[in-house]
Amino acid sequence: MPRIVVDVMPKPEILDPQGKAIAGALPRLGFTGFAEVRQGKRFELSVEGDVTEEVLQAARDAAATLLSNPVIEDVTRVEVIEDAQ
Amino acid sequence: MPRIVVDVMPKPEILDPQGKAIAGALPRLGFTGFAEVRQGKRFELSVEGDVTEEVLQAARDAAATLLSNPVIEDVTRVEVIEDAQ
Amino acid sequence: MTTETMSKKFNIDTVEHAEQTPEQPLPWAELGLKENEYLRVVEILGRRPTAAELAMYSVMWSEHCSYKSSKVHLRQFGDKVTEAMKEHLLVGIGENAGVVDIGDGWAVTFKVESHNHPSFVEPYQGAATGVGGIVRDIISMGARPVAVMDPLRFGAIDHPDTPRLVHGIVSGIGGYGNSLGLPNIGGEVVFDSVYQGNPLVNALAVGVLRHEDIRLANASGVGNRVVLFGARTGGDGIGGASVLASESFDSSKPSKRPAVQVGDPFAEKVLIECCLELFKASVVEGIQDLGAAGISCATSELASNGDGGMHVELTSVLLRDPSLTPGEILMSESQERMMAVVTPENTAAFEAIMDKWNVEYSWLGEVTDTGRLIIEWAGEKIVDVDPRTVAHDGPVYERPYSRPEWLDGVQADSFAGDRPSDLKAAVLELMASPNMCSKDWITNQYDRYVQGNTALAMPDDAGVVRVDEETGLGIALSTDANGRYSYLNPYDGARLALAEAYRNVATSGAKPMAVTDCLNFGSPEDPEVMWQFAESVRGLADACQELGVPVTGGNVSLYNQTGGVAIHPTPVVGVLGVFDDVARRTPSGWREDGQAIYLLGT
Amino acid sequence: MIGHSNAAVVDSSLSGVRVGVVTFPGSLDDRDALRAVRLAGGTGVALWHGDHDLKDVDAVIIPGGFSYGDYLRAGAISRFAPLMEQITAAATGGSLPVLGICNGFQVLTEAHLLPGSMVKNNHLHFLCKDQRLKVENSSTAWTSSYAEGSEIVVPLKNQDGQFVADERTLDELEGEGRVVFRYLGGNPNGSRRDIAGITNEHGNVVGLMPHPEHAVEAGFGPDSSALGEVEVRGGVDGLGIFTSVLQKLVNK
Ligand SMILES: Nc1ncnc2c1ncn2[C@@H]1O[C@H](COP(=O)(O)OP(=O)(O)O)[C@@H](O)[C@H]1O
Repeated sequence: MPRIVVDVMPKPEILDPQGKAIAGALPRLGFTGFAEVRQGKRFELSVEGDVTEEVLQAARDAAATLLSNPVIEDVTRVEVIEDAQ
Repeated sequence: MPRIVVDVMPKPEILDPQGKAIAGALPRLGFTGFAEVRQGKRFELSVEGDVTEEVLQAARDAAATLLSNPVIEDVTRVEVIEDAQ
Repeated sequence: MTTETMSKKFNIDTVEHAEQTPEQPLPWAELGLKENEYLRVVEILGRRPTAAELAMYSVMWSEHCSYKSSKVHLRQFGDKVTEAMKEHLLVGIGENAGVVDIGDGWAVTFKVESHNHPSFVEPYQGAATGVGGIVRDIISMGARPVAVMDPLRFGAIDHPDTPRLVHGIVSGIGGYGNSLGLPNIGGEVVFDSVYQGNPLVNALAVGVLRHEDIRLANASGVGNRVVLFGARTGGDGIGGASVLASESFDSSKPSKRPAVQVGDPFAEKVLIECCLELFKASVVEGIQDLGAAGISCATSELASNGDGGMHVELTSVLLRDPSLTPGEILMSESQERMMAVVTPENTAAFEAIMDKWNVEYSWLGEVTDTGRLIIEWAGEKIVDVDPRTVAHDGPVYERPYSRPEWLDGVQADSFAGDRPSDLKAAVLELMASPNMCSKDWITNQYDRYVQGNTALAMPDDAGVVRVDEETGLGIALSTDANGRYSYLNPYDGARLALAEAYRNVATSGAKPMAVTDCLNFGSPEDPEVMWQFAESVRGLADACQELGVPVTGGNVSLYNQTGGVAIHPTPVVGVLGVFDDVARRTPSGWREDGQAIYLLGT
Repeated sequence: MIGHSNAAVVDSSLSGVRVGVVTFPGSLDDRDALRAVRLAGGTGVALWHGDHDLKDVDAVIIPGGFSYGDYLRAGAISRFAPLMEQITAAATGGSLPVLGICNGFQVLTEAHLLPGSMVKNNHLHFLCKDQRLKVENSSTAWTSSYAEGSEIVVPLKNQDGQFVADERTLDELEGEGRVVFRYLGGNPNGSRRDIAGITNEHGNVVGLMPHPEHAVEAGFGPDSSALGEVEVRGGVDGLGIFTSVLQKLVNK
């Protein structure tokens, strides 16, 4: 089944408490060299049938209204991905 | 600053309550045509300096140990991304 | 029929096929059955079991579901109960949870259960689903859950694996309980290296109901319909059953089944509300939660507690993973599911309530008068058993036990240090030990306010919850155990655990009424552990009799050991008390200057 | 001592005021909010998220909980509930008083009835504690029973309680006096400018993270009060929220 990926990331100016906690933990675990970490969300929507322009538009709309909150997040990608199999 | 993206998704056979809640909401909001939704995480690690093979390996290791829980999640991608700016 | 169902049907091991292929080797050992147990199944059926039957017997006859090693001892809880002790018991041992009459037409049901091993493997989800499971037990009695408690044991506080377990388990309990809207009113936290590879995660839930709302797990009334509702069935918790992946046993196709279950507290919260509406509308005749052993347990228990039989079409089960085989569907431990028996007249009312709460359901079959549990797969008979043989006639073992030889040495080894010269420093050191110091960092992660009825919780010794807003009628609960005492003397250790919980309830101002327990021990196949178990049960049963409080239910968790080393025997005892008015509760500790201090007792 | 004074507060003329409490799948403190309305002297009316009927209520409370599990973002799915359309329409113009508590506050921000949003607590844990607050604005529909600048103690319990907004919005909120509650005694979750609750420009819509409905009944509230010494769990500082709206509506 084809899938549409939606990536949502916290806005750069909004503090990201989870990313910050990870950034703090990395060097303690010996992973150095990372300046900053941001944690966002990745959604995979499986599409029944073909991914028409309409379906893609529906995914874009869902991304903008439901899957993200524009006050704190940006939708950084809405894209069809190939199925591995 | 170059960034490494780490995508983490719930294993396919594991229940994903978050995805389930979204899949239930989509049709109520008029977004039809989606069979299933899975919600995962997307991390962006900013790298100080160049992304050497070593740094990439550190990111892979961090992905496997800190950023994902191998019992219920798969790391589906660890990759350098180009900065938009 | 989908192609998936077709192909499964093609390979299906039917009763007919089993009769024709008596010599077919079956993976009973891989499924955890002993040879004598397997032969007993063959004897009961008069033929070899089908793959689906084998799945059912193997899970239902496991230690966890059948209590085969503990049963002979647990009988004492029933044998040592007097009529006077039973006076307030509406439902005693044997049902999903006991029910106690607390007056004014109100009743309380409560029970403690373990989720130790899953919590070691995946702390967050293991602990979360532990809370979920015990709460479903309470719902299935017809009650509204009103509070939870969590007696916990961890390894040494400075061991590198301890943070993973502590933080995962505490957030799992909080994450699930908080999302259900159940106040956490108490628990325990003990650090001891004996629990390093085997933390104890016990979860207690308590619910309240009106007497007339008591529901039991039985399927009666020929023609009544059987329905499965809640979450879909996935491959959860059947990792060990992957030998059933191909039920024709001729292929070694790898099966990818998650051994870990992920909880969905939102689904459970909806299930609570939806069940309460079902009870209020009186549209279910019998109800059973699905926990360990899933549909195997629910169908065989409902059928054997009823007065007839049951007929089920397994392809009607809604699946999350369409590749599941019939045996796997029967064994699946997917969370947040319930099974109910509904009269034909009530089906529409039932469906309306499901639709209101957006809960999925599927009608699986009906109650019959055949005395048999018949399960079909697309019309082919794959299970044909007497449900009692699955649910109640499992093996019972009189395991050998013997007093450990090391015990005398341990008991003789008294503390011989000098009395500390600086008493203040000694007290401070003691108070700072991980087992004595404040547990706020845990209790602050639990909601103790929700429902608005919590009269006492942390830092008090007993949790107190109001049941009736009009009169102030309420309950108190405390759980206690001391593994070190029990290690030194399991008989007295169990008695002390009861005495402590009883005192905590009594000093809060409540009248102690009933007991639940979670008996955490090592392997019953070790005679010394078995002795600890036998002594603990004897001690608890005797002490219950002396104090006049009955055990109403509980849970046994065996095989808590890493390598050859067992945990300390840890019988966690929960005592329920009753208040005619919770306004009279007494908190622990002093709140005002100038109060006199008395020391009571010996 | 404060704490046994519940009964005295109740004013029988308030019982005609109907305050609706919306239940979503996953709401937890809905029955508690109804109890608070009742203890304050009003009539609580249970509302169902899927209905289109506000049942003629005079005010609405969106209670705490984890609607739809809060798995996506707290309040994200609930805001699309059918009943939210009615509520939004009636609240936007400034007429219907609406209070969002905890998850309800999150729903109000998701529905854009209030600015800003909530993210995970900066310490990443669920936190349950008795929280001291300052009432910064006593002119809203829900705070008129308090004196401006007064202090109260009510329980705080959440996981996603960190209030965030951009600087411009924060300045605007401050400039217009729309910060209603501020945390005292240390910021419990990293909220910008210690903000615990805010209001819209009309003062009819208020959202706050702490739970006033759990500080309305002596014996079942916090162990402390900002107003003086209390008995065990005797704190009832939250009651004023509910009497405020009842009194305002009665005097209308
Ligand atoms: N795991 C837990 N879950 C909930 N409450 C707990 C837990 N552990 C301890 N508590 C509560 O914290 C308070 C203090 O616990 P503890 O220090 O063990 O007290 P005590 O030593 O008096 O039994 C008690 O109210 C107890 O119920």
